[in-house]
Amino acid sequence: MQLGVLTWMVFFPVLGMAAILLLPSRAHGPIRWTAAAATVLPLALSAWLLAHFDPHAAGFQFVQRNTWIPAYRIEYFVGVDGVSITMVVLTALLSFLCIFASFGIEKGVKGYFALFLLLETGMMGTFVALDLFLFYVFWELMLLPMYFLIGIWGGPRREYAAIKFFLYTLLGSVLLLVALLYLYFTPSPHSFDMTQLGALVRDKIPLEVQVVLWIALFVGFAIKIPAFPFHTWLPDAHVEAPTAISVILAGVLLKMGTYGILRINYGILPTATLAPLWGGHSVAFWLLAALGTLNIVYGAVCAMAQSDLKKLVAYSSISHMGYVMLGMAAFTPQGINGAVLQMFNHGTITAMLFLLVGVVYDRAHHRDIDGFGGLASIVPLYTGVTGFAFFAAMGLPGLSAFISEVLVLLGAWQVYPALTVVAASAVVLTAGYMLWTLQRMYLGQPNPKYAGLAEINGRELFTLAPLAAIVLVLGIYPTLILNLQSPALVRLADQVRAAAPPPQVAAR
Amino acid sequence: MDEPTSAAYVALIPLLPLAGAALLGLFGAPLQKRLGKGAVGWLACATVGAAFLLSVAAFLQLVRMAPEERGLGLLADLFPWIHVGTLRVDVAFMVDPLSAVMILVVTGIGGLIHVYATGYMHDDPAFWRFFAYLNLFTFAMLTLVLGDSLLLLFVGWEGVGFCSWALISFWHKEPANARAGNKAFIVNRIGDFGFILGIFLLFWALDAHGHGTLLFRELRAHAPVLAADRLWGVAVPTLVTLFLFVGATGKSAQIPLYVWLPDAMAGPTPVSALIHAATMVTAGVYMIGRLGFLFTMAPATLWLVACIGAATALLAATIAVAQNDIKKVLAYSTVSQLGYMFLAMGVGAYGAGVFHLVTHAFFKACLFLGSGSVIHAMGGEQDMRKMGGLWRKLPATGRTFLIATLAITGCPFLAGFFSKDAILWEAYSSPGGHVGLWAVGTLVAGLTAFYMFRQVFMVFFGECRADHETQHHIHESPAVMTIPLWVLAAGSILAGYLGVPHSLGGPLGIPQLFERWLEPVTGPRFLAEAAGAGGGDAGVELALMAVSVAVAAGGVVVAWLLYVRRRPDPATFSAALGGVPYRLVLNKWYVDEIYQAVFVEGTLRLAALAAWWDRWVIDGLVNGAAAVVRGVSAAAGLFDRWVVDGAVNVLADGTYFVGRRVRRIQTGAVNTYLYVIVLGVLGGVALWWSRAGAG
Amino acid sequence: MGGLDLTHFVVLAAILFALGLFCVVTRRNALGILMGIELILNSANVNYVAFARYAQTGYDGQIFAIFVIMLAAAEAAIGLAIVLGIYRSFETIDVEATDRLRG
Amino acid sequence: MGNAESLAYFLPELALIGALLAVLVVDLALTARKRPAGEWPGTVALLGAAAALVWTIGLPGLGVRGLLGQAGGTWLFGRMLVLDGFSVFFKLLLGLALLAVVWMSLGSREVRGRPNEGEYFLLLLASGLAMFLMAAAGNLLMAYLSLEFVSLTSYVLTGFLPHDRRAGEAALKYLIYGGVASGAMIYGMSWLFGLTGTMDYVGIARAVAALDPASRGALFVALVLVLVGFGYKVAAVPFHMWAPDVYTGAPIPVTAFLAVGSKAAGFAMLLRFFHFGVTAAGPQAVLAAVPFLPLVAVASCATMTLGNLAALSQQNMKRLLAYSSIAHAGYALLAFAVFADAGVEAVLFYLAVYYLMNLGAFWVVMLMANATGREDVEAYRGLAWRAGGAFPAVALAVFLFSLAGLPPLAGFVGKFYVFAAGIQERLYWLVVAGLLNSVVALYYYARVVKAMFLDEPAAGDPPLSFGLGELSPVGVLSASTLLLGIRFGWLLDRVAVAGRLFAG
Amino acid sequence: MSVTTVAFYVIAVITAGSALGVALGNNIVYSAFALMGTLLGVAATFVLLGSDFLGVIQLLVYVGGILVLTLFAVMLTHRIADVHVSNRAVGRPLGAVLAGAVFVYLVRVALRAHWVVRAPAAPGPTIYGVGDAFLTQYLLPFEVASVVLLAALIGAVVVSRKEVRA
Repeated sequence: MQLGVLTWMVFFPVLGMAAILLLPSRAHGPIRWTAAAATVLPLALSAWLLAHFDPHAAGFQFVQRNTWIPAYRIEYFVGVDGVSITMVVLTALLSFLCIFASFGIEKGVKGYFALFLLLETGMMGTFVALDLFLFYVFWELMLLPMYFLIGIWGGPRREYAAIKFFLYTLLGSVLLLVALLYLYFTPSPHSFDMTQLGALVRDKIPLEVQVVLWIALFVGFAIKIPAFPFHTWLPDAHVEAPTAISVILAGVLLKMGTYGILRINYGILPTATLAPLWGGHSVAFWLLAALGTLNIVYGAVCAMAQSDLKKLVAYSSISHMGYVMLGMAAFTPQGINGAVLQMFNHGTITAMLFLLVGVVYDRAHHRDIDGFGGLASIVPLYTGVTGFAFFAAMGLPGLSAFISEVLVLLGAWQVYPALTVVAASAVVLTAGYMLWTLQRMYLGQPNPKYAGLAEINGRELFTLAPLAAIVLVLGIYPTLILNLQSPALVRLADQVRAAAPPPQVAAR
Repeated sequence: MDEPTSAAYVALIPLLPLAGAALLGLFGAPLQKRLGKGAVGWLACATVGAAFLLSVAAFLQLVRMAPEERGLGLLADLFPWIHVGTLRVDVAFMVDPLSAVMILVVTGIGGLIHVYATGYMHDDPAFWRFFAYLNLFTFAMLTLVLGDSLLLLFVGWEGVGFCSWALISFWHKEPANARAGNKAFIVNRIGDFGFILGIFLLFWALDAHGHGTLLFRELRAHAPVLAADRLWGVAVPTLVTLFLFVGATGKSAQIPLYVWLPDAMAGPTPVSALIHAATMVTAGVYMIGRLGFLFTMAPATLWLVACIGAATALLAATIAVAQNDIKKVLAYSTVSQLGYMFLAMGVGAYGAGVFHLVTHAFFKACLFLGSGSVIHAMGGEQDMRKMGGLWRKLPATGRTFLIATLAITGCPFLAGFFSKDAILWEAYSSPGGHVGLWAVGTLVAGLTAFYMFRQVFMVFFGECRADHETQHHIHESPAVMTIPLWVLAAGSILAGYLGVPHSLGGPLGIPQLFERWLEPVTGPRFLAEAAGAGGGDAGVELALMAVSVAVAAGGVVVAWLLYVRRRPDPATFSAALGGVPYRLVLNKWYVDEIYQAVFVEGTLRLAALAAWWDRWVIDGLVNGAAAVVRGVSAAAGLFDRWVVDGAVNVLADGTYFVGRRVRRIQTGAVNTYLYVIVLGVLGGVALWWSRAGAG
Repeated sequence: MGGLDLTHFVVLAAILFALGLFCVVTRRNALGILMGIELILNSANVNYVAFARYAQTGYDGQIFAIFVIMLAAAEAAIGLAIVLGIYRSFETIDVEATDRLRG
Repeated sequence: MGNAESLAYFLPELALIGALLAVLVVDLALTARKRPAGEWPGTVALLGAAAALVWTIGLPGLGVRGLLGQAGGTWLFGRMLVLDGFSVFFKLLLGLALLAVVWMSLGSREVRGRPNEGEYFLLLLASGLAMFLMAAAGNLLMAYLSLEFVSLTSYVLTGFLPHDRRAGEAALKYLIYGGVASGAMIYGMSWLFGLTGTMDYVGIARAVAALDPASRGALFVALVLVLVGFGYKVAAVPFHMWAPDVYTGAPIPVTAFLAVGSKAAGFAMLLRFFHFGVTAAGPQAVLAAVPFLPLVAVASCATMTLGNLAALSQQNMKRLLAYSSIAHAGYALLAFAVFADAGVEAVLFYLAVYYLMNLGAFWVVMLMANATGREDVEAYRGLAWRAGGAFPAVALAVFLFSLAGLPPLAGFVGKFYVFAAGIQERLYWLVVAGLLNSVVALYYYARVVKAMFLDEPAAGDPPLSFGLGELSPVGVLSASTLLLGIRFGWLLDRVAVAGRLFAG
Repeated sequence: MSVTTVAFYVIAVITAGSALGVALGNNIVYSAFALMGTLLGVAATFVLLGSDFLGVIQLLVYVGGILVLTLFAVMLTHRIADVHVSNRAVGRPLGAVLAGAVFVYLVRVALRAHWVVRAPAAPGPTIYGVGDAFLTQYLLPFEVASVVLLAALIGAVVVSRKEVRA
């Protein structure tokens, strides 16, 4: 069988994992560098992918398709399109950087990097899988390494956090599985083919059932996003997870929820997406737009009250993921492009934020916002980078999040103006908690307790600089990514809109 | 549609300061260490200076162009920025008459302030950082005025906000400075919130007609189609302009979002001069001028703009009367003057508003830099009650300060006189105007004269009230600081002659250059009307002018009586009516306190509540009916455990609990086991019966 | 068989079955329970033989019954051995006492 | 096929009988000389089990034909046993289980060195033989005989540890429970016989299809009582009560054998009785008349739920796994309740997967019991971080996560097909119940994993050391669990063949 | 009412009555003897049903073997001097209700059902037929039974043998 580029990207980390397992457990250096090497290839291939990706081609590219279980028509079917390409790149990038962010790990080094590489395979696989069964396998595959990575290498309450994460996400997957099976059995012959299933099941499932399936899938994905009210695992998981894992969790894992909705809910059940749900509004309105708006505002308000820096960032993630939900609910080119761009941007920015939290935590061993003060005078370079990341998270123009947030809000306005007004108010709230945090931690009189705090070091800068560069470049020249994703996304949005149930109830 | 003239060099105007900012931001520290502060200062000033020269070049190119071409302006289209769906925005800079004026002000006055700052900030170790920010600000401000689309304008709009934050909290060790910076940014964000909603609405309203765009030149062409549109029962142009105006109130410190500006004086004085007087705060005025065609379609908004402008002017002027901090007075004065500008915009006199913007930039920058010079001389003292008698000790500062004060007071034939009277006249005579607006404006002119001269008298005349040590050190600032003062003072005198009103200049053959220059942008409507009506009303105009000059003079006299002659004693006024009006004014009408209590505290309370809610209720609910299970467990005598553990883990524990109950079936006694068999069989039979209806 | 029809035997078997059941659920003595089991087995045997007799199916009913008896014997042997073992360690064969394994 | 010809297809069972006798002889010979039995009985038993397996699979290279290649199906011994893909599949599974358990016993501290060691292996082989018969029984008499045979040997094996009060108690409870359950079963069988006039499954099927509607009630009672017996064997709620106690009291290899072999044999019998027996001639008619499937569905739900809930707070690993195996019976019952080919295949697949992971888990538990003498979860604290403990910890984690049904482990695929079968036949509520159960189940599996990985070992824990012979089977099982989670097509193919029961 | 009918009722009363004794007896020894009555009754029923060989087996194996074994066990597990050898029972009302429900239901269903009934043949000796069946059709079970008995034998030995340290 011919191994495609995507297969290499997905499974090369596993090879690295195997190599690590063969190394003696005390050989920390070789283990770390092997892990780094194992993530380099996917990164390099993702660059190659970017260069060779044709945004205007309809359908999937770099497809590899082999039969796996012929009896059940299960296939090893992978490919990328405009929806997933950025996510693949993001995964490769963050995995690579996080390996370096993990060099400080001293406990169970071998296990840590082995699991980390397994996690990368799971993430990468989820984004490229085009067979529902394969998708589900990868989806669940991420769960175990994550559980251990949080549970073993996490903070004081790591067990609680790990188990909470585990159970929540597993609960989500359960619903996912039921819906997937239902979809699988509907057409004859049965099919797991994500690219065909939409057409195959469209006329075979009554609309009400489609809506139920849609909601089941949605709940499964919403837990991952995490959408209100399924979000409470996130702050705990983040607070306890080691830095690199927080980065992966927020940077990549959360995206899987929204990616799943785009790929599966929209792709396979477009009719249900705009079917009326309640009060004359559609499913997408209630579950994506309204809930997304709630996420934005609620996450921001909750963030404001946090005293733990990491928790604050975690809540800000909840808030920022709300933009994605709102944007993708609008089905305007701007909205859906903004949503997917926001996925990417949030991935980079939040990764920076968590890395920065990790930097200070490594030195001070706590993250209490009020326990610092005046860091700007002690560690100006670190403060500068933090300020950059904070303002990026605030959506300062010129930085990438601005583009995506504006696109989301602009896209949403046409369809849901009132919600957009509410959502846009978060620009104030976000500025509020971010600046307040900056003020309390970094500005003011330096806290003598931390007068000797070490400045950010080269390795840490190495993990941050590429992200900062991306944030800046995409703020100025977002076309780089918009061009890649836009045709596929617009097609998807049009497809959903075209499939909307014809009668009385419009999308609004 | 005709295309604007392509002129790539225009892009250098903002990009040069950006390059300076980038260089200084990334390499400023080593640069300063290796080559000294001089190199840093030179680099910073050079970029702005070069930008100024390019601005002049662009201006001259515009001058040479035919008026209709001029309206389209010069365009440097760099690269596509956001092209999604019908939204197509490029990174493109455009110079038209309005932005030409603005860039001249920004780079010209900004350049002078840069020069001044090399002296003012000379002892600061973070010298490089200051200039990096200053250059970045210049870039952002230039982007704001040069951007060819509303979205790019917004980039500059937020960008200047960021720089403002960075510069206000520049001396970040002082918590108050950091708080002031945050206040500025957050209050601005409230405005921005409205602003971007305005952008969205405008875009989609046009898109509905097939003209979705945010480019100014296309907006101008297509805006008329919106005339009949309505959203939420409001005419779309009105709603759009209202949203945009919210943004303007934030950026330009109008009611109700003016509160950040006085606090922003926490920044270094050049910053106050550049950002919080001459340039950034006028962005709102610029924006309204830029979108004048749209505001014209929304008379309701214009009326609101005028009223807010007048009210702000009055409110700020009353507060300024009682302030003792030298910069606070100027800050409130700025707010007040900005109110004037909005008053002008509100009555449709875009030209007059922008004209006042320009003249105000000169004299207010001069005043701020002068106050900086004073503070510099006094060793950082800002309280005017500890000054006095500095006229002789600081000759250059004193003289330039007086000139600028006269200009702002509206002393005839100085810059402020022309611009302020243009506004007052428009407020009175414009179709959108009202005699009430004029009256308020005139009253404010009097108040302005009073508090400005109060300041002059308190700072420069009378006995020096500083302690001996300070007095000993008082000295005039170096030339690098005084030269910009003199230049600005000259501007405060001369700038007015760009826009001599028809009633005065017409007979003398002096043309109203300014409004004619802006005509391609703001449209000829008011000029034509004013000119048409002006023929008969020239007398009225002159009469009104005389009234306002008289009122201003009255203000000066009162200030002289109170603060030089000291009879009557100002304290008698302070104590009047039980001191209530004085305390109200002194404490800025308690607006800050009210905002703090209502909005800031409210938000924080809400945040705490939400966090509590999230922790205990959502988590609890999601984890499964907290209360119910807690109740059950209480019955089981496990209350302590539940209370201690909280409801966090309720589902797990609840399941666990049920699990333990289930385990009890496994009694260990075999009879029970056998019972279960029998019950199981009977249960099965019963089930069958119930299903088969015993058949 | 005169007026004696199949149901007579079926009812007799049911009586034995019910009593056996009663015995096993109420007895606390392990031997008592084993006796109850014997009742149940016997009731089944009565059924087999009766059904086979009335249905004329040859010897299979009887053969089944023989196997039941055989297995009952084997079970009794093992069961009684276990009971004796329990008695040795617990000093009683009351099944309520043998409840170390529970929950 | 007559008695004589059938012998050629009875070689695996004959091998077991031969080995059983050989163990007896060897043991007697050794004990007669007052010498400890040593490895001999176990080795002979191992060889016997291997031989049975070989004769089931066949060794083409050596000219041993085996049963695998047999196409279609046929009756053996005058309609007593059925030879078809289904029975061969189960013989294979049971043979492997027997082999593994004998191997396991060879390394068990509880078994080795006991004075009755020889008898132990004999009984183990006898039990294996009985299970082989269960898998093939095609007649009520054979069904009862083999089931009771399994029970009798199991009682003794459970009570094998003398002077262990737990063992005696477990054996007594097992005996009483088994006696009542099988009594109820034969009572039900007698009615079935009375209603159909035959003991042959095929004859029963025909007669049932032509049943007088008035007799439906009686048929229902008969089926329910038969289900008591089968349910007892597979430990389905409400006939599961014996299982936790017996699993806890028995030596670990026996527990494993009961959990894996006995359960599989019970399912073999259950499936054959219902699919091939009662409903073979027109299932729809029977199901419409006698709706026992809802009962099975309810029992399945109850079995999963109760097993998982009760397992949540268990501290003893054996007991935890006992409840877990009850829950797993519930999943398999779910597939049975589907009552279609897909369901049968899912059951077979699930049992094969279950064999791997459950046996593996018990194996690790035994190794730990050998090494530490403890069976409680506390003993596993920080296992992964103790010297020599990493491998067993990882292997146990693999087994437990597979039991929990997480991909890419075999348990996931097993559950997947079970639930898929459920969805296909529109048993949505049951599938949802099953899925929710797997979440609950994860909690207690994760608890053990947590203890092994996330907790720190106690300070005084001595290092562990296991031999290669002990670890290699665990390694093989865990590797197979993982591999089967990724490449399971071949097993699906086999299951698809085996799932088509011989209908002669 | 024919002789067989009368005989049946007599036998049935003895059988059921003894069974009641087994179920209700307060002394385990009495229960054991009552069980003998039931077993004998069942043997008689077999004979009545024309299965004379089976009746003999019942007598030999059950009464002669199992019952004696049971009595031995009773004796071994209780001090013989005890007059009241306990056969405690609890939860009788519930047990009675359940058993009664089962009985009522069984009878109700059984009476409604159509059992397979063909014209009865004259009863005759069955030893030959049974033996023949064992060696032809039921050869396998017969042989398996021998293994079962072997295993049971050994099992019983294993369980009851006292621990002997080898």
